[in-house]
Amino acid sequence: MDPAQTDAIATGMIQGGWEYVWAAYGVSWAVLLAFAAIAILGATPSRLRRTP
Amino acid sequence: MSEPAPTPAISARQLCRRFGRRWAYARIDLDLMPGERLLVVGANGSGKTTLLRTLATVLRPSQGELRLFGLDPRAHPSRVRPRLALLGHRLGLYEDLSARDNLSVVARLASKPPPDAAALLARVGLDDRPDPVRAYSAGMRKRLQVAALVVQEPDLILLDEPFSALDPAGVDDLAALLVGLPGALVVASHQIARAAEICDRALLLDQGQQVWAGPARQAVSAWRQLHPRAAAEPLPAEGGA
Amino acid sequence: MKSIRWEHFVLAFGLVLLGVAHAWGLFYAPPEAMMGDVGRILYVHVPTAWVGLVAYTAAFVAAIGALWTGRTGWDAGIEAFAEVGVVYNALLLFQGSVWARPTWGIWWTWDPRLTTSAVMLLLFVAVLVLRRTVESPEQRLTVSAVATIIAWVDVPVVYFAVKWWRTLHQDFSSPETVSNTMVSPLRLAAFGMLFLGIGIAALRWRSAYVRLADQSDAPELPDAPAQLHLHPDREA
Amino acid sequence: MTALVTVLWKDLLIEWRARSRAFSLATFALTVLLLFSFAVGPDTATMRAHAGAYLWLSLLLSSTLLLAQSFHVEVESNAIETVMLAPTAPAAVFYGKALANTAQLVALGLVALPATVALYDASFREGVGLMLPVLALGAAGLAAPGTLYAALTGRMGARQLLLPLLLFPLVVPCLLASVKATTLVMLGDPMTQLPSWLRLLASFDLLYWAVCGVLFGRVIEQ
Repeated sequence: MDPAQTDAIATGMIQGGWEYVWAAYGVSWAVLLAFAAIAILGATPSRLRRTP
Repeated sequence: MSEPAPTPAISARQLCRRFGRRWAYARIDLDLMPGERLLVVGANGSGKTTLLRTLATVLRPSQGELRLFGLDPRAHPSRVRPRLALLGHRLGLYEDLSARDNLSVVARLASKPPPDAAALLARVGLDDRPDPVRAYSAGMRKRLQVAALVVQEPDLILLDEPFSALDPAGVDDLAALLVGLPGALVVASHQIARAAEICDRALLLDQGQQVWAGPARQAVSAWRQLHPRAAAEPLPAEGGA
Repeated sequence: MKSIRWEHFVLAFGLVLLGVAHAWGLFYAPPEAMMGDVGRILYVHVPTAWVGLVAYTAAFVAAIGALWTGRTGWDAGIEAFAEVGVVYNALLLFQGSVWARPTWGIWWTWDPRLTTSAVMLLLFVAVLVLRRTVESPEQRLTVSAVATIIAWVDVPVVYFAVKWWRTLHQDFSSPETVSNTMVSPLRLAAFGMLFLGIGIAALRWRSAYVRLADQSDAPELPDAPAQLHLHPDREA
Repeated sequence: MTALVTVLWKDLLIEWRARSRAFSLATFALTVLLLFSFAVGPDTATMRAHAGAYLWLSLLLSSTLLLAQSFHVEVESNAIETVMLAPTAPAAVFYGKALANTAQLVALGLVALPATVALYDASFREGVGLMLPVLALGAAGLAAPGTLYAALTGRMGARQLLLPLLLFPLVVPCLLASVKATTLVMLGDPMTQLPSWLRLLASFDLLYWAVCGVLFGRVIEQ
């Protein structure tokens, strides 16, 4: 075990947990990209044409 | 009409109202002096009700200028509204209260003295009963509405189909009662001949616009000319509503 | 009709900024002192919270403008900003839950911020539902503006009420302590999220505006009709 | 001011004339209270500890019926139009109706309170008299936004669904403070926390009685 990691355990730092990080980032990016896509597709020139 | 240049009760210039993208009525010019009685005639959906509701300040006009008693009703609602009363299609009163209770609610809301309910109800042909008006028939409701109108002592009376649902005797009673009331009057009615008897002037609406204005006694002719098909048939008035 | 608008650039710029900030936060920034690598959720969580609140506040401003002027532009603003706020808010709750699990050992806790964001989400979802329910354009404007104002005013009240409620119980250590090495990627991510939000909101505003104006713009007045002339013999 | 009193008097008169409805409402509140004891019971200690929560949830659920009804009487035959055309400021109509609703909610609370005592073995360590300000402040907190939202949803088709959807998240702070205050009155308040909860309730009331009074005019104008 390298000294830095022993240090980390001694100070009570939480180890690992990358799966939570990936879940948070993955879902956030997916939702934001989907939302952006919906926004873009909902405002294409043909959608923005006013019905006379 | 002897007073010098009285303020008109209604003065409307190019009045228009729309719901969404549909014009309910448009370009209405209208002047009504105190004591004058105007008949508004038009087919179903011609904008009569919307026009009356605008004149009653229930609805805002979408365009145009409206002055009631010389005032902008939007700017001075508390000075305009006490002086007018609307008899609409719907009761406008509380279903859970008796006729007498309703009249005293109306009087208190209008800051008028408590009415002699028994006499007033007798005048419109209703019994002074303690049961709620929920059980009333359409004709009894109309009579109660008229009583509520009298309680408010308005200077401008707006009547939307006052004769519908009334029996012939009720129509006669109401007409007699209306003639006796002071104040300006606007009546929208399909019973043209009957309503014309109590009015001075008339205007004819077609699809929200005025197509004719003249003396009330010519209203029937104007209606027949606009709707020639109706000429062969009995007038809606005779058909009864 | 041009197909590329300024909103597209703002949106793309926001995405690039956010991508850079997140790459920085995930791969170059040091792990957080207490929470280790899990602490990296901060770079997506905190900007989401900030921009979500900004969007709600913008919806509130639009609501005041809508009530004041009655104009469709403000009305569309309520819809666009409330939508952005709701999406960010939902993400916020998800990220918070995912973060709470490894740090506090639970998915959910009645922490003031967590609780407030849940209530906030319900409040603004109700506004959007209300908008779908009302048919008449004028009524929809009034009703959703009023609901938006009330909802926005409620947010701080909920926060303080829950905070007060919680102080009588144990409190969790807050992930608020941000060290210097984290500030730069966090700030960058916040700006990226903000630009992304602005771009999306502007596009949503455009489509909402067109749809609402279609329903509520004044159509041409009909032509004045010909007046009737009664035949003298027809007179009564 | 006269207009406010007139509206208040009129609303209470209607409820008095239609008191069979008030009776069903009270029965509903009691039924909800009873249901909680089935859902949570039969542990007496737990139920006693949470008696305040059950009381307020029962009041909250009943309040949506009461509030919707208070505006239904206005719109069912368009009486609201007569009220609007009377020379009454919309604010007077709002405060009159909100006061009437507060009074009815307090009355409902006074009916539910003995039932809470009976069902959950609740006692009032701080004195039952303190329940009155708690009930009044809590009821006022439900009534102000409730009256506004009842007016707002009153003409809509899905009002039974929309009113709670809008109202419930909004009154979270009010519910929280009312339950806390009630629980303190019931179980004792050794650390004198009650005044701060009452203050929170009072601030909530003040805020929403002011904001809703301003917005009400816009909601009922067409």
